[in-house]
Amino acid sequence: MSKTLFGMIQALQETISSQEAFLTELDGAIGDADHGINMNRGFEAVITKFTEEDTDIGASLKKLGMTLLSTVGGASGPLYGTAFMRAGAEAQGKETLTLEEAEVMLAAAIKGIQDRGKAVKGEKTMLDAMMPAQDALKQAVAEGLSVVEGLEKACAAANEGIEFTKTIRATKGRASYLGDRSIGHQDPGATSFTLMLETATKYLKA
Amino acid sequence: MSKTLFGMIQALQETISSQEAFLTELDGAIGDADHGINMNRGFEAVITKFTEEDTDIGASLKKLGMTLLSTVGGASGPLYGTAFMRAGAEAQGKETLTLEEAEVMLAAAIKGIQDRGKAVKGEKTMLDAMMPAQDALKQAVAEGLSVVEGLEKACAAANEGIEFTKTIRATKGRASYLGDRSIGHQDPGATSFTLMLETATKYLKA
Amino acid sequence: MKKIINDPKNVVDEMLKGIVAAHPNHVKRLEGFEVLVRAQGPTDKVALVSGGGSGHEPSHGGFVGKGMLDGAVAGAVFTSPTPDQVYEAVKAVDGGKGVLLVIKNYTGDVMNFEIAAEMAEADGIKVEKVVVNDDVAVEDSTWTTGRRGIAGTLFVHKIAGAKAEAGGSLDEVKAVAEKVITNVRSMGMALSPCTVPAAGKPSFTLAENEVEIGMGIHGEPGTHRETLKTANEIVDHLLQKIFDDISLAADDEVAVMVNGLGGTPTMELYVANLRVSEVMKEKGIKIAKTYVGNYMTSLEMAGFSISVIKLDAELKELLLAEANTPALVQ
Amino acid sequence: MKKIINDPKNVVDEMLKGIVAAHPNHVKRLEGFEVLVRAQGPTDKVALVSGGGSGHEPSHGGFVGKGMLDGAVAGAVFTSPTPDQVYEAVKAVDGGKGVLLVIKNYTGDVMNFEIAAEMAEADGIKVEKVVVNDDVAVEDSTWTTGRRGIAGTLFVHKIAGAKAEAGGSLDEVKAVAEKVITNVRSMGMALSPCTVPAAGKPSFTLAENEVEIGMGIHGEPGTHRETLKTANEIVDHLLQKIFDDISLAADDEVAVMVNGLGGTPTMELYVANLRVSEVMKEKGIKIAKTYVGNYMTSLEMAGFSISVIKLDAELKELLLAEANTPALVQ
Ligand SMILES: Nc1ncnc2c1ncn2[C@@H]1O[C@H](COP(=O)(O)OP(=O)(O)O)[C@@H](O)[C@H]1O
Ligand SMILES: Nc1ncnc2c1ncn2[C@@H]1O[C@H](COP(=O)(O)OP(=O)(O)O)[C@@H](O)[C@H]1O
Ligand SMILES: [Mg+2]
Ligand SMILES: [Mg+2]
Ligand SMILES: [Mg+2]
Ligand SMILES: [Mg+2]
Repeated sequence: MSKTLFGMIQALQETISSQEAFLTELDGAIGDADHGINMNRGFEAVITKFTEEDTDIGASLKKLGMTLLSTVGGASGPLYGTAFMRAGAEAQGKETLTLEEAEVMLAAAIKGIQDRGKAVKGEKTMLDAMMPAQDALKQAVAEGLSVVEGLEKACAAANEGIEFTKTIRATKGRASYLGDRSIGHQDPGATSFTLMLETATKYLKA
Repeated sequence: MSKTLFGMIQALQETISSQEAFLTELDGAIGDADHGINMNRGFEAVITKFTEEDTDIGASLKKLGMTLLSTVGGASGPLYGTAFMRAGAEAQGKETLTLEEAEVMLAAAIKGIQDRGKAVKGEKTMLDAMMPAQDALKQAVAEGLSVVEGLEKACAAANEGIEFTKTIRATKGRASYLGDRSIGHQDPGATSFTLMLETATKYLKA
Repeated sequence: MKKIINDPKNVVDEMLKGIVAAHPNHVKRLEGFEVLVRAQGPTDKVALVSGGGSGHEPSHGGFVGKGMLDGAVAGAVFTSPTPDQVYEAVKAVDGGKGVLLVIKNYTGDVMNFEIAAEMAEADGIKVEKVVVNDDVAVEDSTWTTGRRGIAGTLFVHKIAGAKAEAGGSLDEVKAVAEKVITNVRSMGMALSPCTVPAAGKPSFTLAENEVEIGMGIHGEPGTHRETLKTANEIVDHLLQKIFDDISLAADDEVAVMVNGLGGTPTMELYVANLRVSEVMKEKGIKIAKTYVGNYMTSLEMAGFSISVIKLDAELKELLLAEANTPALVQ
Repeated sequence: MKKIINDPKNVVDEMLKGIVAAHPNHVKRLEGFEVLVRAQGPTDKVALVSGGGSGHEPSHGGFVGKGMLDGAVAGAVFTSPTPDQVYEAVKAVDGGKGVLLVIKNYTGDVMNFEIAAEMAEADGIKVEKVVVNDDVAVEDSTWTTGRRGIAGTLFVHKIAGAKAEAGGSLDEVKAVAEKVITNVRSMGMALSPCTVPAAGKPSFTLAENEVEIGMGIHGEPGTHRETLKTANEIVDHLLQKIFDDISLAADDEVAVMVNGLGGTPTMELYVANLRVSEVMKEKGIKIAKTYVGNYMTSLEMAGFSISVIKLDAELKELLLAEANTPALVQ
């Protein structure tokens, strides 16, 4: 099987679709029970906009981000939308990526999410998976690991990030209204990010 | 224990109170689940209006009927209200009753209910217990039975009337809207009448 | 039973006080009675009195005010009020031109209101009655009590109320009320039962996915149960029963009420209303006015009813006339 | 899940069509968008746009019309609308005097509306925003997202809408909206959860006799659970939290909203309102206006919220001004 950007986007869509109920359930515990529904609505729209012709990573991620922005809604729509658009801006014209480039893109995505959502690490949001993942990528680059090796480290870090979100109180997003009652539950956004990262990694590795 | 009209009214009130839930449940199956509540509200008001001084059966039953009329509401309020008032009219100034007089009173009560509610026998209403009871009283009078013996026959007939109501379709009252679905359920009004008749009989017998 | 109440015994009294507290410009309590009348006292027009068991709020107290009712009598929950209460309402609102009683067709309501009418007539008050029987769920037969009165009653309040406001005589107001009754049909369905506060438990139970078709507004069972269908299928069924009963042809004009039973989200009522409007359009029937909301409820029951009234010029004008009550301003 | 719907995917679209079908004189659909605007097109006054996730009906589409909103944007159920939808609404209603966005304080709503504002400003449209945060259930802290916006938002629509109708400039309309936000507080409680159609099951569960205090309007859990108390105890608790947060003294004047969450019988809302009025009376606080009903719902959730707004002469006059919308006529 030859790996393509379209193939990866299909894989992402399949993951979101198969995890829709799970993500929604997580959001039900500390939010409004729609995160999976939101993300799935977004990726159902995304998949209709891509074909094998889409090979420019930069242009494609921008299109993906714009589509999420105009179909997801809620908090995750503008956040993931901005994240993909910012990441895309770092990959204009590219058809393949080095691990270093991937790290720069994730950093840009995180910056975009912080510009919009004003959250920092430790507020029980998607950032708590994304930032550790970015740190892991940075270290992997320094250690000279391969793309897949580096992404696997990032996945591990993101999963630790999910575990970390269980131990803290939400102070941003809808879950923040729960106060201490949010403790013990993992963050839906951190989970959807990690699922996407794992899907991308598995797709590249297969 | 000396038997008094007040004692009998107390006994009736206790029966209605203890059977409130049962009568309401019967009404829930084919009506609007309030017959017990209605009757209990009525007898709670009745009991506050009587003392041992009330010995005139005619005047007392009129007062009882008026009280039911102004506190019960629904279908049973005007029907039982009219029934007790008409029965009272047949017992003006009396402090004791013969079986024959009791039969005349029940006949008057039935007439009152038919004047108001326009029902006949076999429409699955209180009349289906009252009319057989009256027939039994009439026969008991003819046979020269005692008051208690006669009332016991009437109770048996009323109970058969209840059984009969299970076999028929309601064509009057709220249960008539159910059509065939009312078959199999006993009529709440026939049941409350029979409970009152049994209470009166037991009170006199004790 | 989960309810925002204090004591089931006080629920009607407290509810009436709560209505007066919210709408002191519209209504006041008839001291000592379960009766709401217009805040400014009796008018010099024909007066309208309606009522019935409680639990149907905003019916009937919510429709006391300019262009609709003059008095509303509240019985215990789902239990028609007693004659003395109705009698007091009639006495309080009569301004000399007589009083029309708007009664929903239930044995209890009819009997209690009739006794009240007899009492008021004995006092020399002119009283007329109309009995609303809009529910097509149950077969009409001279051998039975006839049909129930449900949400279509609102059209009687609105149209006869406007006629009275316009100076109609008691006979004229009664005649237009009868015309409404001849031309209005309703039918409902429930997704869930309701619980009478004093009873403490639901008056029937439905399985997950089961619905009750053609039930009344007092928690009584309906004509049958079935599996939950789509909104469009449900609306089509209810409308078909209505069309089977009243002839409506292209270019006829109607008004529609999509009435929530108390526990139905407004969202669902509007989804249902879309289908009603589509069906009317297909048939070429014009809709002059649509009401969507909780008008004649059954406590917290989930479900809805559809009412359709066939309009002529007179009915339409009176329907569109001004109303200023707690629950309907137009 | 028992709902009167066709397909969860179409519920918002069908609901919007159902609103337009019911109220064609008030509202029309912005073709191709989940947006309702006034039927007669843009006005030459400052325009107001609000919106949010669906499931809060009659909010927000039900409040489009004279004296309130000019446009309402409907997101998916409980999900704030996307920026492009809000942007289209802004463009459609702007009559040259600018547009005020009334946003409820949720991360998603704020971000999506902000992006839309940026897009509209790039087109040269004057846009201002206010963020409503009336829910006192949750502590306000600069470290968090701050408080939620709930039913008190209606007072912003009503009062800022009246100011715009009276010819106020964008700055003036924004200023009075801010004044409302400074002076309005709300808090709610739920007896039962609700079910997002696409999710198919309730977003939380409560034991028989257990209630959720201080929950939001999207099926989110609240501050805590407790055993169901009496209506008076519940009202006292909610009001106390409000009084703890906004100073109200004897002779102050307020308006009150007792808002049903969708599944609450009107009867219970009025029982609750009685207690609200009693507590206000005890404190010598005057109630200028009371709203009781379903204004900002959470699908079929049972429960209610209380909103209190402290009035000055300006707020009172604007609150009592005319409104003519599908869900509020006064
Ligand atoms: N300010 C923020 N910064 C970063 N992520 C956030 C922020 N607010 C919310 N999130 C993320 O969004 C997720 C919720 O998304 P979603 O449920 O789709 O939107 P909503 O909360 O509007 O219903 C949370 O789990 C969290 O990860
Ligand atoms: N027309 C009638 N004639 C005689 N009895 C009737 C008639 N209609 C109803 N009933 C009796 O009234 C009973 C119901 O009373 P109740 O539940 O208190 O009133 P409602 O039906 O108004 O709720 C029925 O069980 C039946 O026995
Ligand atoms: Mg969410
Ligand atoms: Mg009954
Ligand atoms: Mg009853
Ligand atoms: Mg959401």
